[in-house]
Amino acid sequence: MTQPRNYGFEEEAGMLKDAARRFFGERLPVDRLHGLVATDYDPEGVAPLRWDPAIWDEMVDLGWTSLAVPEDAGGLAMPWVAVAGLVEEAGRAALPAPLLTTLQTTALLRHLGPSATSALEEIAGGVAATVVCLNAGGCPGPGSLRASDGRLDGEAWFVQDAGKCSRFLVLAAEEDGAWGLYWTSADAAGVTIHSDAIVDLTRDQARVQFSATPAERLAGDGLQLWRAAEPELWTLLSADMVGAAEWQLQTTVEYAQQRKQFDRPLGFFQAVKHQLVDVMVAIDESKSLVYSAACALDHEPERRRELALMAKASASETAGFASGRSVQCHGGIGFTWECYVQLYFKRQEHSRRLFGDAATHRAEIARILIDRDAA
Amino acid sequence: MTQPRNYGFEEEAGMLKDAARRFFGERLPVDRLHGLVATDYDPEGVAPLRWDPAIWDEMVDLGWTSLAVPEDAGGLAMPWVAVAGLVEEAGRAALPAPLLTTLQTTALLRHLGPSATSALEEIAGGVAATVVCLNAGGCPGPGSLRASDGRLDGEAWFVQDAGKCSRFLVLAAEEDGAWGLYWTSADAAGVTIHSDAIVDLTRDQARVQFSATPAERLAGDGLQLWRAAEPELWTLLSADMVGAAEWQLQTTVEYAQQRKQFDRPLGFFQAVKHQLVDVMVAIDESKSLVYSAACALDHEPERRRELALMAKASASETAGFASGRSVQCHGGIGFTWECYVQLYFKRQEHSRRLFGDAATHRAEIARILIDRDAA
Amino acid sequence: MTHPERRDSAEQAEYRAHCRDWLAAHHPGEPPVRLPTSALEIMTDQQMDYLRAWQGAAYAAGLVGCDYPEAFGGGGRSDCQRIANEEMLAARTPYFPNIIGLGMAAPTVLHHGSEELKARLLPRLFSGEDIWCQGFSEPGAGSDLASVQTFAERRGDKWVINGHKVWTSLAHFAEWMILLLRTDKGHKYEGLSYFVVPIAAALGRGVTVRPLIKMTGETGFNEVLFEDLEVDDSYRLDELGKGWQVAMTTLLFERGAGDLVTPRSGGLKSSSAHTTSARAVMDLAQRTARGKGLASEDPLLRDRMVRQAIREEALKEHQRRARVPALIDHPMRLPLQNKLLASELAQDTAALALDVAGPAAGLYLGDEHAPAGGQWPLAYMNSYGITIAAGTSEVQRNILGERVLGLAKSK
Amino acid sequence: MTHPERRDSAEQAEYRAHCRDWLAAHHPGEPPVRLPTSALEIMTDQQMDYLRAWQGAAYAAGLVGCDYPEAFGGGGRSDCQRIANEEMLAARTPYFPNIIGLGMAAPTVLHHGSEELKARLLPRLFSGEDIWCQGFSEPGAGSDLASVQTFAERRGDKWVINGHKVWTSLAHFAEWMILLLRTDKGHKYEGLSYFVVPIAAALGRGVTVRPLIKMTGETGFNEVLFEDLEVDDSYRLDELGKGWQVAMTTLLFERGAGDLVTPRSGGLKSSSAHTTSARAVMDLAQRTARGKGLASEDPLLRDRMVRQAIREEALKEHQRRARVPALIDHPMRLPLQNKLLASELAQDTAALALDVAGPAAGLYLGDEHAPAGGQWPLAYMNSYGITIAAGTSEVQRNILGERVLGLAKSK
Repeated sequence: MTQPRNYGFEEEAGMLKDAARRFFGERLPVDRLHGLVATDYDPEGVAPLRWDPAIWDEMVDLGWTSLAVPEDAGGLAMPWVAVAGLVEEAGRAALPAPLLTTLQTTALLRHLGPSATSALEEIAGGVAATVVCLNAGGCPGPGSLRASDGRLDGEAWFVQDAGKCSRFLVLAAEEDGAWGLYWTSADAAGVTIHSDAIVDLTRDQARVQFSATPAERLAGDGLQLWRAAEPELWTLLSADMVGAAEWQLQTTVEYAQQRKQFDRPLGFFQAVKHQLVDVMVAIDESKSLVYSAACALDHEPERRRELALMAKASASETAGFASGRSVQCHGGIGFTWECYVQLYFKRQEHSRRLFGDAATHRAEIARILIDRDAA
Repeated sequence: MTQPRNYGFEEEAGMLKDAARRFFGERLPVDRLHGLVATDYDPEGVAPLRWDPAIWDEMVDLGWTSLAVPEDAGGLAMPWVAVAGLVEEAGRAALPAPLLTTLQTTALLRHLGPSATSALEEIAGGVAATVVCLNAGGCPGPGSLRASDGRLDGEAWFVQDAGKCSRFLVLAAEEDGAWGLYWTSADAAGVTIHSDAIVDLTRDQARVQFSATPAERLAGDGLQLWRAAEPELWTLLSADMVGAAEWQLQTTVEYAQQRKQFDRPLGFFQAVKHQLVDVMVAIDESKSLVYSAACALDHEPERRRELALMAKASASETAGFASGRSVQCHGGIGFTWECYVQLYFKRQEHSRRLFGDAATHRAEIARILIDRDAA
Repeated sequence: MTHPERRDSAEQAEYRAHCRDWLAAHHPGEPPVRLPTSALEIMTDQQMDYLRAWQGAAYAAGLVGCDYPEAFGGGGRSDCQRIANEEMLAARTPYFPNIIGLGMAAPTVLHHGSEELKARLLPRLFSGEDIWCQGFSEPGAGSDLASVQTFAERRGDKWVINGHKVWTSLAHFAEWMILLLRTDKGHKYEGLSYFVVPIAAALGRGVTVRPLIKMTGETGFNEVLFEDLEVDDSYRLDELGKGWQVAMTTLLFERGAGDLVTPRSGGLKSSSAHTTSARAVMDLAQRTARGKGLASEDPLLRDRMVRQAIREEALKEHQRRARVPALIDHPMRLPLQNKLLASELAQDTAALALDVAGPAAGLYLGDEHAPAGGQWPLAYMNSYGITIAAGTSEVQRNILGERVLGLAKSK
Repeated sequence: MTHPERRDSAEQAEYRAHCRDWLAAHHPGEPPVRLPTSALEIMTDQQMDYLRAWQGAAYAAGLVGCDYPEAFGGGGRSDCQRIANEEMLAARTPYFPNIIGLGMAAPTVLHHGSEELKARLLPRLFSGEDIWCQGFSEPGAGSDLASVQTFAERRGDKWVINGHKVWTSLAHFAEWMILLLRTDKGHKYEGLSYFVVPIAAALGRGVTVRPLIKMTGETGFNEVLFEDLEVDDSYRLDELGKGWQVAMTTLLFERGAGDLVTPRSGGLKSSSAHTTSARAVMDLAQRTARGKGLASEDPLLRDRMVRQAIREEALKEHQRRARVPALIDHPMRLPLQNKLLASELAQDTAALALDVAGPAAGLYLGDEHAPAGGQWPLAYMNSYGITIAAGTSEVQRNILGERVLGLAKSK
């Protein structure tokens, strides 16, 4: 298959991205975000859930949960490049709401065929969902989570925005060594959500325990489906990191323009200027790869895994680099709680190690490019 | 055992180092070096041997080949820290003479006990020698070189300064799976020296072929002895790289002080200034490790391998980094044949991959520090 | 594989078909001599003759300068050079030798030259009959280009030029030079003017070209000395004192950030060509023993090779994204990164290849056992030419910080 | 293991024996509370009480300030503090809480204070009875320290101080502050003077201390506001208008480059202490699953851990080499690298630990499953305090480039 010259990023994708930037700019400017997630903090405690469900409801009203849902399940079936554009803006806003997890869940459900239609319809209708797939090592695969006779038992780790989502898509081992994907509710019987005390203030995360929890088995081989959906999960997460990194860059550039030392704006000094240029260069690398990967999801299945791995490996490095430089170039003020850069620093450090880190992903790219394993 | 507070770098070591710097400054200033090694060059040819044997003879007269030789073989038995100081100065001068190879050969011979006394006496008397130990992959170990009945057959690779040395210390496989070290002459029967066309202008290198060449078997297990002497080989080579890197730094700093662009000396610009500071920092890391390793050779056998690996891993990185920055910060002039930085650039690129590169050495350090393999 | 033809206009589709047909029938075949990595390093007449013939044939077939006006020897098309370039790359052609003419002189002459100059100079430039070189840098004017001291003194409608230019690639083959010089010593920027100068015709009579030897031991660029060279005022581009602005046009195109796509062929892979790419390093690693296995099995080298592949992929994708306005924040943000990224990528890729090659990395062009014939150490050393020439990496970062990010000027 | 006692003088050997004996009998034992990574982050009275008692005991035993003159509460020895420090480190003691007093205030007072001030201030500083803090940085004066605006107006033999200091670690425990301020608005450098100010006594009467919260969520430093605080002229150090020179003395000692060794205890390793070291990362890696094995088996992580171990070893060796004149080229070359190296090393080590920890790296102090109790993300964030405070890494590189390499000043 082929990739269109403009990534297939058409007018409606541009309108969506613009609308998202306006929406977040109005509803969640960074001072409001700081007030929302960074008040009454205890570094040794477990954070209470800090977000504004009303903003989420507005996003649902705008139809953003239905964007990636197929038409036959009541969705808009927008191309992934358009969805990536939206997620980039959500990352730029460091959005504390389950948009990314819901879109990722949608991506996984889309690999499941007709058995997922009713779950997708729920999402199109505005239900927030997240994937429940990782073991204590942060990988999909052998852990304590088991399914038997439509009941789930055991626990899963690192469940993103668990406290904000009402539906879980659960990867569980079955009795015959197979794996299944199960659709269940956060308030189903036997579900216990143990909130993690995480550094990131814009997300919540939990260990989720199941005890004879009823759940609907969806069609197909769970692990294989998970693997098939990884490129979408990685690409969307990377888009979030690219958007957040761009905020970090622009905010730090503004500071370097305004702050004077030695009677010069900070940006006069090449030590600062060149660091910021290097951040920009890193962001652009990741951004081009994100849209290339998203476009491959839409148009070039044979390279989707390779390109999504590249996007994620690049974005993970960019997220870490942009975060460090945003604090360093802000100097003392950047090290304070009141300065907004800390919010993005923590979100990026969280994102970059989710669903595999850069080195892990480069190792897999090596298998594709050097050993020529089928992607 | 213990390490002395001053590395055991006593007054006579300081006098030797000072004398060496003066000697090279007078007899081999860099313009003379350039005239010696960089005239009539054909990039597609094999270089003729370019050096000044008269300078080597003077070094022999100064007693430098006998420094590391034990007293019972007619040498001065100076500590390794003193020898490292001399080699650092030779590196700073990018010396095109077989001092390093002769000192390395001396180090290996010293592990051989009385059987090596006559070879060491030859070196103390001023004979230049080199080790002939590497296979086509650049490692000691299985290759085509074999010894049988006091005769050598086969070939060895990457023999340093082969054209300048009259004695070879050869590591050869023996018939029963054992390895032996053999002492022979460059002009012995059946020796053919195939000069390599190498980038470095301050060294020569060859593939050496033997055909029924008579050689003296020295006592001991060759591979084990080689391994025992590797710390000395690495440390001395690292001292050479540190000295060369210091020349690169100082020369580039002078250029950055003198050269003006935009009505400012180059060094005013942080992009240049901070690169040079980073080079200095890298050199100092390597230099402290070199003297620590040399001191361990003298005083702390249980850490000699670990510290020598650290010195070599660090110096290899420093050599590459200082070389790149020396050319880049010189700008266009640094890219020309007439500019002296090319001589050091090429020597450093050569040195840093000799006897194992930085990554290989870090992998071995990991086995010591993480797996706690005995060093 | 991606297929670039998707979304061609009708005119573009037809033109693409023409290119493809012509290339299928007229590929110049395997070169009779080893070619250097880039046209800037052409050293022998034999290399130049072969490459000039290729450029002439491609021009005659309409593949060179097709977006330029017909009046000046162009093809009068719009947004088609890109297509010719894509097809030539796909057909693995050799590169064009007149790289400075096509990439810098042609757009500068088009934007700033008189109608007469355009009509006279551009056709022979496109055909490769006239090779061009660039007279910008001087011993005292590198990063600080505006401090050039080469001086033209007015005598009637002539100018008398004295001065010293360096790093002039291809000067020994060049008929023409684009020349930045000073016509007023009182003003740094406003004192500069810009000429085109027929240097081949003046060799030995006011112009001396001397080869400079690179750190690699190769020649390839030159110094050019002007002693009382007389040049007609009609060879001036744009107004007197506007030399700096004209030079900015040249540099914009040099950085690949101009409004015309440079005619560019390439892609020839043969025993006589060398590519500095991640794929080439991977191939080397798969042929190189390391420890008990292959270098391609070493996890650290694999990680580094993939890093290079990622950077390459991103640089390629930048070309595409630069054309999607919704996905860029500043129009010059991607184009102005081109030179910095390409040059540092090449440098790091070559350095990695040397680490892959191990102790054999030091074997050079004349060594029968040198990996890849010694091309990797050559490529590594030459990479410093790229990170230094045409605005060092440090200058590129200043430009990006100032023009794109809006940070205060550092000088 | 290396044995530092080799080559002790007779006096030093005797003193070392004393330290060793005393420490064997008087180690303060396991702390009753979790201690932060450094004294600058002491948050509770309980922590402070425990640490102050330890410093007082060590002072009483002659282990603190032993190289200072006896007249000012010191031990009157020479080159012995180093030995006490070595022995305290070997005995794994907790650190001293009066870190700013010992490291910065004491040598500054010694070099620039009146005899009366020295006699009055130093003994209580050494014993820890008086904790000290540093009033240098302001909202508008960070890297450009000489632009401080806090102003002292003369009224007879008193000064009236108004201004705003920030990043003042330990201010909430401090009796005294070293204070850089302006006594003349007309001259940037010559308008500065330097005072010691009894801030605890003036709390609520001209001095307000407010905690600042760090990005980690912890407090630990403060802002201090002065409103018409009256201070006696006898609290001035050195002459009026010499504040910048006095501040340079303070900064020299802060960078570990002064002529007196700072009394320093440490080395305590317990469940309640956390070390940012390559060894600690290796230990973490050996406890952390990765793929089918352990993180400590991952070749890329191993390579990075060893890189950190190498940097650590070199930094340690710098202390030794700095004392061998034949092996250094410039007397300040190693001392002035200290702060830059230590801070960037700590940052990179903590970052590496997070990569070793993988997705669990995001679990923080309050999480029961957090690797090392969440100390690694804490250490990583706090590392930016170190690369920013007391001269950012960028400023450190300027200092090294200008003072050691002799390059032109960048500002």
